[in-house]
Amino acid sequence: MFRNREVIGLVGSTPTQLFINGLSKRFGPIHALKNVSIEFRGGEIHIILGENGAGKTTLAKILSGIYRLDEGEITINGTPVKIRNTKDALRNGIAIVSQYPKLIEEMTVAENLLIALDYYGPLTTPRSVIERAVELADKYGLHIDMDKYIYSLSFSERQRVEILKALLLNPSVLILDEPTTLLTPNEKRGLYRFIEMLKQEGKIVIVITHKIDEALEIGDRITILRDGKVIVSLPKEKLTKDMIIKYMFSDGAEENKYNQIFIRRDASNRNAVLVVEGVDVIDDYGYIILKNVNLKVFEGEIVGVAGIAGTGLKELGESIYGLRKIARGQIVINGRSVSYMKREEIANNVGFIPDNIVKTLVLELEVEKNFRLKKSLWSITLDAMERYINKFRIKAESPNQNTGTLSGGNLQKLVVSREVALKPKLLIATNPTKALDHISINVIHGIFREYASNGGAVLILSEDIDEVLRISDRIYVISNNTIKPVDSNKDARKLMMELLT
Amino acid sequence: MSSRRDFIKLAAAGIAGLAVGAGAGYYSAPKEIVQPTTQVKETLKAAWIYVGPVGDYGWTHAHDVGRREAEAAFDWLETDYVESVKVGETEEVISRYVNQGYDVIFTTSFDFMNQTYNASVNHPDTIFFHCSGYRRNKNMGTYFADFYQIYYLNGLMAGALSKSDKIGYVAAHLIPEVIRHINAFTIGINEVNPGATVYVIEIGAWYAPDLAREAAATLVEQLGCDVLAFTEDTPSTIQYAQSYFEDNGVSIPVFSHYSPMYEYGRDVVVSGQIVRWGILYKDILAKVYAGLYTNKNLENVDYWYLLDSGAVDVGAQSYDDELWINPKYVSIFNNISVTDKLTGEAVSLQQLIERRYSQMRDPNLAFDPFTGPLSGVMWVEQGGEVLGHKYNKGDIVKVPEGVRLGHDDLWNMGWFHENVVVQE
Amino acid sequence: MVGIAEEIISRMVVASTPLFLATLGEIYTERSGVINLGVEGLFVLGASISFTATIITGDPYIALLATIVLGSVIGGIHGFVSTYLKGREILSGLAITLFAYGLASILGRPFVGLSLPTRINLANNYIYLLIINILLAILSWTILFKLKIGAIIRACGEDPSSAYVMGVDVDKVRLATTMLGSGIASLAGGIYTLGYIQVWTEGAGMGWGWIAIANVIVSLWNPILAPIFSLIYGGINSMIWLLQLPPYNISPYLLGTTPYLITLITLFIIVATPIKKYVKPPAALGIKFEREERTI
Amino acid sequence: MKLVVRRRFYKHTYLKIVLTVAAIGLTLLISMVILYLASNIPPEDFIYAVYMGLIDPSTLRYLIPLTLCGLGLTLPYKAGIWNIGSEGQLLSGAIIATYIALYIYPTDINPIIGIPLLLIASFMAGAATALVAGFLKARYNLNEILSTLMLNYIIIGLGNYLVYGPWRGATQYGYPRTDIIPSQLWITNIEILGIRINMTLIIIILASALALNYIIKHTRFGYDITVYGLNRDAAIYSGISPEKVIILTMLISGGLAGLAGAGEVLAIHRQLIRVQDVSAGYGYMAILVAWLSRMDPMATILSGYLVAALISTGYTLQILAGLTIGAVNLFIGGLLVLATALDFLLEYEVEIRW
Repeated sequence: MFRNREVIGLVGSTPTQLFINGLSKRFGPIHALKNVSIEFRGGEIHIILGENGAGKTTLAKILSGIYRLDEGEITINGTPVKIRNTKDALRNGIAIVSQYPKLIEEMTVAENLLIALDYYGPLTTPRSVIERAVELADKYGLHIDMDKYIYSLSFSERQRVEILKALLLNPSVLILDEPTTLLTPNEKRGLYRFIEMLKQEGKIVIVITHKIDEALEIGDRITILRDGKVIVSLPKEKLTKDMIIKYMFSDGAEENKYNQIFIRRDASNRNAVLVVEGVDVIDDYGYIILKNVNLKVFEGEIVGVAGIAGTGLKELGESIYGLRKIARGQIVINGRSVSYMKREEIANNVGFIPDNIVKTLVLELEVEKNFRLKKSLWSITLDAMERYINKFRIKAESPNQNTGTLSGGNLQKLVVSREVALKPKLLIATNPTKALDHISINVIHGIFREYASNGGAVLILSEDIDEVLRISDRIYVISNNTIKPVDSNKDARKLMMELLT
Repeated sequence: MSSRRDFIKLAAAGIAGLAVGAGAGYYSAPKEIVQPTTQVKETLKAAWIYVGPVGDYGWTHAHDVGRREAEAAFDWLETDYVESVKVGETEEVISRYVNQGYDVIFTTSFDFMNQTYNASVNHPDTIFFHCSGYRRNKNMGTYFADFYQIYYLNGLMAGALSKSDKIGYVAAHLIPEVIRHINAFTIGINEVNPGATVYVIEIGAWYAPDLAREAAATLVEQLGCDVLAFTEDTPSTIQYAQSYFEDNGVSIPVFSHYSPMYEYGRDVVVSGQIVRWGILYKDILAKVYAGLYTNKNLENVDYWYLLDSGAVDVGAQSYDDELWINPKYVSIFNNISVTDKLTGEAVSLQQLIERRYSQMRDPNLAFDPFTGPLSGVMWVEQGGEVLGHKYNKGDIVKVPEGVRLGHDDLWNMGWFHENVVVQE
Repeated sequence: MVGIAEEIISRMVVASTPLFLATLGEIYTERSGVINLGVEGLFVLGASISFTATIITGDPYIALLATIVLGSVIGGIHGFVSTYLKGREILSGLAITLFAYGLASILGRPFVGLSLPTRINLANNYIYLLIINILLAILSWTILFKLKIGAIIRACGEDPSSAYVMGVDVDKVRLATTMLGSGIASLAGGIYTLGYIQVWTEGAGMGWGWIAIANVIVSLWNPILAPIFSLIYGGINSMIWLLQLPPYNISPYLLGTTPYLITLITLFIIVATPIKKYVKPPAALGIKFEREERTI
Repeated sequence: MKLVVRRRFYKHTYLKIVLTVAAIGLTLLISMVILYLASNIPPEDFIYAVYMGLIDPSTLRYLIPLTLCGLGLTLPYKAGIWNIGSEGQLLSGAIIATYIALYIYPTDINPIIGIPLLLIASFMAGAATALVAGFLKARYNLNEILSTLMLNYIIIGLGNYLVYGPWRGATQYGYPRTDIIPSQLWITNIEILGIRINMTLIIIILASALALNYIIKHTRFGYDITVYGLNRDAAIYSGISPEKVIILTMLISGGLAGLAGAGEVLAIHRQLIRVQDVSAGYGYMAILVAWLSRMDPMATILSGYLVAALISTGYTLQILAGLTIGAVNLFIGGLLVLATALDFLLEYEVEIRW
């Protein structure tokens, strides 16, 4: 893989320099970035490290022109540049590989590449891009069929397309947003090698991650963000893991995030609340994404299903909740087949936290109105509602507050609290703690446990292996287009990593 | 409404003092403009309520030409108009004008009849004139300028020009006025070409240039008609014939309607019908100004202007046409020999047309197309009546030899001549 | 008989051309994710401008050019409101239709009663017209599905936020296709006046735009299919008038509803039968592109 | 100078009012300037025409059908369902009211029962027409904009077939209009300032506005509609039935339009005439009414009044200033574009930095 390095060589005699100075960004009431200043140098892998919600992705999106900056200045090689949109960013040599590939599903790989490449005129055909793309793909080991439609690609293939796209742009600054979240260990190693190659070419490589080990493994310089502020920006050599943890999490509570002891229960002698038998799950395009899914959730237990985004996790949850037709098999909740239940009946008997909670909130309405979304909560008293709000530590001034003014984490907690308030027999939670701080995670996990010990059945569908490991009584892993049970012993993590290929 | 016949009788009896000429049993108001003798008011304000846009180049456009003519003629006259007035909003618009101090209000659509009547009751001091209706009040008269005689003359020309003996007619709606036109046209055609039939296509709209064009094309291309006439508010039929001529070299003679449309088809327009609402408006307004028409004496004032009034004429080139026929066709008509059925003598078609024209311009109406023997089929579902006899739909209607149809028979004509091919 | 068949085909082709063009324009617009109900008004406006401009300039082709320009400017208002200003495009489209009706009337009024000094002869050249229409359809298909420019347009209609990340200025593309679509719709109105009915009176062309919008769905947003329904529609519009005469005797008022009935029934067939599998509207059709969309 | 545009994550109610008033004001201002420059109409004449429109009693007459249709549209529009078939729904109400009054109804029955029965029948007729589109939308997801539009034309065709054909009145001298409805079934108008006002429908308007206001603000169904309109995913997720929302909102809006149709026939025309002439396009104008009120039933009465005044002003401008009908359309279209465009300020805050 390294043998072609000399062909590309170093770009320019002096490495590129990128300064950002006093960057601020506000979303409504939320201050995502506060006066952020960082210096990036060519030939260096610069890690932006921080917890979820620290402002990393916002920073990446501003640099790549997706978001507008409110205040601040960006300088490339000493010249101030204006990045008003993505085109400006690309013109200034800044390319981004998004966390979730931003590709047009209904188009082929070649068409997607073509759109992104400024130097092809409007009348070129996808053919013209292929030769060049294939050449580059060979060079970096990013093999992909150029005529395939994006929707038919697996996640890692899509990421390959994203990277290939970025490479074809020949950027001087490449931003990778959480590039390894969804990769297998093998794919991850390939990616690291590739990043190293870019560095050798003198490019600025900015990697955004929340994984400390990863930062220490590949980074040359690490900037730590917390609450939208730069805490520290130092060469890797000057930082230790302990220091990083201290900088990332102000109160050091991170350690006990994964240290809580949890006794796994055996609930198989109790009633099965959810029975999934031989189900084929279909995706948005009518293709079978999960085959022959068999799954049971008993009263009083928490079942976790771990999987990579795009492999059917979200679809499985939606199928059980009756939002999605299934191709084969049957789903039974409390002895009733979902396909014969009315939507209203499912909604009021099953708690459901989807992947994108904004889909279950009406931001234009008050918190109170959002709490009453499901019919069986329509006449809940304000007192009861406030009890839930307090229990979940939702920062809302009053139930009459406009929902749109809440922060992301509070919205997530609002949805979870609502679904718990429903007191359903079955609670399905997809990535329930995404974008939450560790205190909130602990609160929510605690509530799930309390809920299960009171006889409720909980199904957690999560892209976060650690979350699944930590909270589940029993574990399944999505692997090879189906789900497989994993023994919940201490080797579960390793086993899961292997299965997640 | 049974009193409607009485209206006519009263009209015939009561207006003698006003009428200069009365023809053939129905009343026509005088066509000479009465010069005012006594001045009642310094100025007279008259308003027109139009059903369509002035730009329709049909009905409303023609009325507006008349309005402008009247305004130009009298320096004591002030006029105004509102176009595209919705039927249900007519009364409110009329009220506006009444409140503005307008003296005379013309409503120029049959659809406005009831609204105008109501307004005449609510505003007894204002004078109303309604076009094409039959309800009157002491301050509301009615007026109309009818084309049936012109259509008859056009029919004479069409019958002679048709080789296929099929003549096409594009109709907006099959209402009595249009039925009258079609029948008169057919009578004219059959006078010179007894076997010829008229195919009628109803397009269901007054303004629909595309539908009119397609109907004309259907008549020519699918039904084999080789002469066209129409009653609808666009020049589409003429334009179709002209482009057909330019494209295929085949001339489809066509007759213009309402406005002068010769420009749209210089090669194919034979003649047509011209209206001069101005004559009517000037007459009415002059009489109002002179104090002859007041808000007390209009109950029996019903203008039904025919060829003898000068309000309608044969022509297609300008509003000043008098028996205007495209010169290209005059030479053809001069070479066609026909028999005058009244006298039995052989004359050229051109002579016959001129003869009939002058006969109908004669105030005593020496000739009228709707004179028996005529036979046809009752077409309307309900209320069909001819010469006092009631008919059901599909019944054969016979008009005995020598009998002339009266005002009412013409007014609510609901039967088609036997040589008309029309939807049943 | 050959003559009659030829005449009928010629009428079908001529009558279908304005509809086809308006549909084609709207396909471009909707492929980029914008619904433009202003097409109805722009068609009527085009009918009026082409008429007045032909009389003023004496040259129908200059007139058509003016028609396209003015049409895209007026349509651009809708484009701007529904892209940059994120307005409700249904309302702004209806508003543009009303506005264009008014403008058509004002512009055409002074010229009423005049006849066109020259016209575009389509009926005699219907073979070429048909070929041009088919070539246009193929060309548009090529542009939309085979070239980069089309990929950009479709990207805005399928997934604007991804397109934006790829450096596509989504609002600009959408505005451009709306203007293009409006210009073509206006041109369609111009062809309607100059090539089809060849006269103009107030109200000429009303109703055609609605059919064009329906035709976009019937054509499954694919330019290749656009001429088919247009031809059927043109054929129906030309042929039905015979049916009111004996022996059929169908009321013309009922016949007058056939274009709308046919459209409704065709739409129904498309959504209620297995055909619906092929109905893939642009995924982001009618959905505003928000740069800073809130996901969490 | 620099414009900073930011999305609003919450909206103030007062902004809606301010922006609606601004849209109207701006349209009038622009119109005034254009008219002065293009047609040399003095601004004071224009202002007078607008003032006349606002105070002319005829405004009340247009208000009735406009507000009734507009009220109906508040529900589907709130749910994001674009019913633009009020015109056709109004006409079917008119057709059925005429049919029953002329052909079914025994003439000797008391109007106190008769008129309500006619109103109920026309409500049902309008509702049934809307339901066709509603059903196609709910069951097959057929675009309601197109289906309601097509239905408008189809209803006009059917109605005209009847009026020109089988229903052409025996006493109408062959003219295409039905016979006059028996006078005991007329809705008598009360005369106010020389304009006849249909009190029956005014009362129905007030009652429906109150009822709709209650439904939207205080019932679960109203909440369902709101949620469905704001976030369809949330509605489906929470078990709100889209079918129910579509069908019921369409039904109510069609029904109210049908009532307006009965009003036009029983109080104004008293017979069925050429069908497209029964309504003066009130069904289309009602789209503007519903939208200007921001789908608030109580505000609909006000916006209905404003649009009625606009029609009135249109006539005044024609009468006083010699404006053409085209210019009137231009204003109304312009108002709607501006109102839509100004919504931008509702969704975004714009900060000007110097």
